Amino acid sequence: MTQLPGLLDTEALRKDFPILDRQVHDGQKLVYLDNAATSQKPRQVLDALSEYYERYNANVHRGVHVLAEEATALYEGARDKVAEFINAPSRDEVIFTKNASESLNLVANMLGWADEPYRVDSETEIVITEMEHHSNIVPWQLLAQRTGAKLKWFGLTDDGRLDLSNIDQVITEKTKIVSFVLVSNILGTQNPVEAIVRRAQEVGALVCVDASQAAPHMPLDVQALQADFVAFTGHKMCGPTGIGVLWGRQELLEDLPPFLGGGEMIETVSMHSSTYAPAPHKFEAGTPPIAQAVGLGAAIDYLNSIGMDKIFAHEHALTEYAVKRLLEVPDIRIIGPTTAEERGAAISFTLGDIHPHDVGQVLDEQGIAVRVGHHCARPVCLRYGIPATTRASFYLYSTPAEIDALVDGLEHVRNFFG
Amino acid sequence: MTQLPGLLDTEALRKDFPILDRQVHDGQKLVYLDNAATSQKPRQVLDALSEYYERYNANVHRGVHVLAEEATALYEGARDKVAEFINAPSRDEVIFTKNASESLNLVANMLGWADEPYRVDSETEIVITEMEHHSNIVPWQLLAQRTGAKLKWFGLTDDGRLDLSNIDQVITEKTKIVSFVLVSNILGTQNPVEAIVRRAQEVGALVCVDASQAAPHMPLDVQALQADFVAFTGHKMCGPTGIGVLWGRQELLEDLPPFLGGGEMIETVSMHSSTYAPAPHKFEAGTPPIAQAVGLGAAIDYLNSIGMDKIFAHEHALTEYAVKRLLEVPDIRIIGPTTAEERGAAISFTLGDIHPHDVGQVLDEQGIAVRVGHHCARPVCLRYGIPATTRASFYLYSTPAEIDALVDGLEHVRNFFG
Amino acid sequence: MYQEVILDHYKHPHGRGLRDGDAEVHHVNPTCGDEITLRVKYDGTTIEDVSYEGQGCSISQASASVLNELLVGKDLSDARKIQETFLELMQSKGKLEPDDAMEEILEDAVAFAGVSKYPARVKCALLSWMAWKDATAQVLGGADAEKETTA
Amino acid sequence: MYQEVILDHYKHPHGRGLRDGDAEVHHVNPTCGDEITLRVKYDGTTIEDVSYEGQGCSISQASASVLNELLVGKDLSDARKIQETFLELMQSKGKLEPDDAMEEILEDAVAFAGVSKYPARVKCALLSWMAWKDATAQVLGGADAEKETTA
Ligand SMILES: Cc1ncc(COP(=O)(O)O)c(C=O)c1O
Ligand SMILES: Cc1ncc(COP(=O)(O)O)c(C=O)c1O
Repeated sequence: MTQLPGLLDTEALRKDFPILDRQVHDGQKLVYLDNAATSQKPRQVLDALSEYYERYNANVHRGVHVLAEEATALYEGARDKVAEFINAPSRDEVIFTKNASESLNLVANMLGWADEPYRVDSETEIVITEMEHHSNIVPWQLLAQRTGAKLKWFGLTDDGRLDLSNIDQVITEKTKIVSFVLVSNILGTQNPVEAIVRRAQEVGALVCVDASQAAPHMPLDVQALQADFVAFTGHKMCGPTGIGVLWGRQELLEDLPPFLGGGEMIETVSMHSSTYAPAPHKFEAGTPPIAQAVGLGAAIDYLNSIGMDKIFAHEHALTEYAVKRLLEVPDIRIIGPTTAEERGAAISFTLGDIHPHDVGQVLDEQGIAVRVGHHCARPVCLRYGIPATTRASFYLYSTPAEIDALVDGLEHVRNFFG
Repeated sequence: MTQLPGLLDTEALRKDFPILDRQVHDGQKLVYLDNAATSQKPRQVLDALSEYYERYNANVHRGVHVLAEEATALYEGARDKVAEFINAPSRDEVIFTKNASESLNLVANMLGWADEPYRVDSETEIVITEMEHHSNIVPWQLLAQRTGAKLKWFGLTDDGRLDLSNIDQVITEKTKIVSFVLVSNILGTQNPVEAIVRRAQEVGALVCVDASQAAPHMPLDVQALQADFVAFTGHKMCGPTGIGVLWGRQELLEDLPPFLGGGEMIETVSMHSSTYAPAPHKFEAGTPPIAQAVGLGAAIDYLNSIGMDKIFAHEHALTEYAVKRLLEVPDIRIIGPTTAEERGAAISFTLGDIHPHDVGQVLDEQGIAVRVGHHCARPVCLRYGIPATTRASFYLYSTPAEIDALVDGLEHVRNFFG
Repeated sequence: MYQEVILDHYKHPHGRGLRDGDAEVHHVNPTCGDEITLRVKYDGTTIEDVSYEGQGCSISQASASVLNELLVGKDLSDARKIQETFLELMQSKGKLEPDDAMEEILEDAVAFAGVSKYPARVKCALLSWMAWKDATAQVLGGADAEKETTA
Repeated sequence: MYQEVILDHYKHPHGRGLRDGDAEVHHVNPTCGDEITLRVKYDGTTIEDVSYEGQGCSISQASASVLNELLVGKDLSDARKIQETFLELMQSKGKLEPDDAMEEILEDAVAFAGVSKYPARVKCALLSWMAWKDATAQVLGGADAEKETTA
């Protein structure tokens, strides 16, 4: 078996993930390399979910009975865990949403309805990049359409990095918000936050970071990032589906208007007018994803018990190995950085002129789960003149043996269609 | 033991709900009468959740690997179950949201951004009622503020019913949307849909029904309702937290603009513009609450296995018994209808001048979980000149013995503060 | 949580009713609707009277009664000390076992220790104290002048 | 799902390339980016040629090749029958076992039966057929005139 420095003890870890034992297609061992789409969940998270429903389930806040108090303590306890995980200055800066997409839409909508100095309107500009996930493109397109603001973006270099050469023309005095991805889900690229934040601060623009592919894989420190908003999603970091996070700076959350209206987010309601609770509740309308927050808290405990720096080192070693092995496959073209530096553990590629659908399907027949398509980042495919890619992506339980299986699988694909 | 006609076999049913065996405060048996806030979950639902995560978990749509296809089939299968449960003409009319509040905000936002003839603007009027949950008030207040539309509402009669005497003045040619609750979560009142729909249709207004307190408790037929939108929430009907439903008529969903933008809801994206997928996907941005939809599907299977008409009969019998028994308690005042006719199984009351917080707390010490406060319907408290109420609410596993325990508990409260 | 002392104050409140004062405030606990109108009257830095009227649960009513009993006649600096100690106790989430020193400062108010275990009720217990702090700031200004909210 | 027949058509496509035609359509499968440009040429109601060019997976490519092989030279009514039968097969979710009658109609196209089990791939297999139907409607109008979408 391949030994790489910095790997986790995956043999032990994999026992925590029941699904990894699954066999598919009559006896093929599952090789799950679709972690950028969603991660698998450890027993510890599933147990936390079951325990919540079997012992504590109640609606949160304002209840005076035991279950309501326990459920509230668990839900708010999950908020504490998230705050600590991202080094938030205050727990009140952590807003629970349903997924990263809602988090990003929340930012866009707050700015659309905000008063000055935050208000996005026809005199102002919004900046994104060409490597964004659709969830960080469409909300801004909608905002631009609805307010008349101008949408601008950074292009990409041939080797899959942001082209910041024209940063002073892209981010200008008119820019109100710069929203970009920390680690790309299609290219794997890790972006240089500092340069962008510095320029944004120069012109007084807010910065929103889409950390959906970062939070699961590396230490995340919102204070070090110096961003104003950071969004991520629970299901990619060992947590349940149905839960996302938006972190925002307290002053902003105080100043900005609410988005969804309803129970929980109010201070006092009359038929004529309402006032709103302080953040984070102001942005959490209706019964929140209680069990899912508890599950995310358990996921964070799990990740912490391993250590985010160790997880990062593990994936970095795997990525280095994977890039090397993949480049041995004839006709392969990696879309994105071809080294493991400043990149995450999602690797997209094309294989000659074999269509990614066919690559994915034949890999699947061997039990290897990868994702094929435009990965909700179609502008990247357009940029590189390809219809789609095949993407393999790793997580803390991934192994060099699975990368070997992928490479063997690709050989089989080539022979099959050769 | 009290025997009432029409009761379910709760002894058998309660075995499905692990939490109902819980003891609180050192040995008090839990008497859970807070079902209008959230319901408990049967084993069958928890098993479906675990099974999903342990065997099928993957991101849905567009995957060509086994897990992705199975997860997609399960998620879309849940949509089929919901469609059948509410007798929707088409499965494509069922949108998954995170809760009823999001569903209602979705309707309000669609209409705010819509083209004619749906557009809500400063020339138009929105109609709600004084008994709405905050989640069906605040979204409309926000819409009215942001568009300049006028918000109007139906008042309440002294016995807790809608006052429709001025219906022709409230709903006028200017009305674009009438949104109201089918069964009130605070008063218990079941509202006369037909009269309102008839008038709305006369003036060409759309109708949105908040069925959050109806879907869990009685057969729901969106075609019979003749509404245009129907919203409800999973956690009140034996399903998980983190999932809600919006049903909408197909032509409307085709014509109306999207709300949240992101992955899943698009057809094709370029940096310059995007087109949207057909409904329901157009309204489901980002990774949906996959496991929660599967859980809601299991909840629906569970409810169907009992029968919604039987559940309704059970709760009706309990409500009749509860109203009778509660009215025996000195100084009690039921806020809402004092008979079981045209009402659901949530009963609000005040007890002399003992504050509901104290009522709830002393009941809790006896293991009896009720909700106290304004129940996210503060205008109702204002209307009846009370600061808050105590609310007991029943579900399919509630028993006459639990109602007896409540009545005994209230006696104890009276003595305690007497 | 319902200590005898609390029930006593609830059933037989001290100094209830609105009397003459130097400042009046109205505080509301929006989550449960508890309300209090409170007036303070100072003679220099001596608290001459704290009068109040309101509606709410036994905890918020009893707490206002205890406040009246403890603070009237005290000098502001002593009163502040009591208020801060009470705040500390209420925010202790049931983890603070009042010692003799604390009992000496808080007198009847130590009976609220049990309430601190119930997050939903802590605000009820603090309502009148926050109102007093606010009203005092209006009369005497100073470090207390920042607006306090009980929300 | 990758039957020999399918791979054969993929590697050695029939009638690929764009030739003269009476109408041209361009269809895209937005979920995977498969594209086809297709032209039809009619002699009365006889299909004289179906020419095409596109990019996509083996399934969509092979399906276009099979379409060309099956439809060229046929009368429109026969072609419609084939198209409808193919559609039925593809929408069967793997539950339809092609019988002799179906095999006679579909010839090589029965090889796609296995594809119908894979919802993500059904649209690939139908892409060229929907394009053909659309192009035919443009030339001949009639019942096919409603715009078909392959989305
Ligand atoms: C009548 C009514 N409408 C709407 C809601 C909101 O549901 P949710 O909190 O799940 O969004 C509730 C429940 O709290 C309700 O009772
Ligand atoms: C970079 C990035 N941003 C945003 C998202 C959206 O996350 P979600 O689908 O959970 O809303 C994803 C995942 O799909 C992603 O990879």
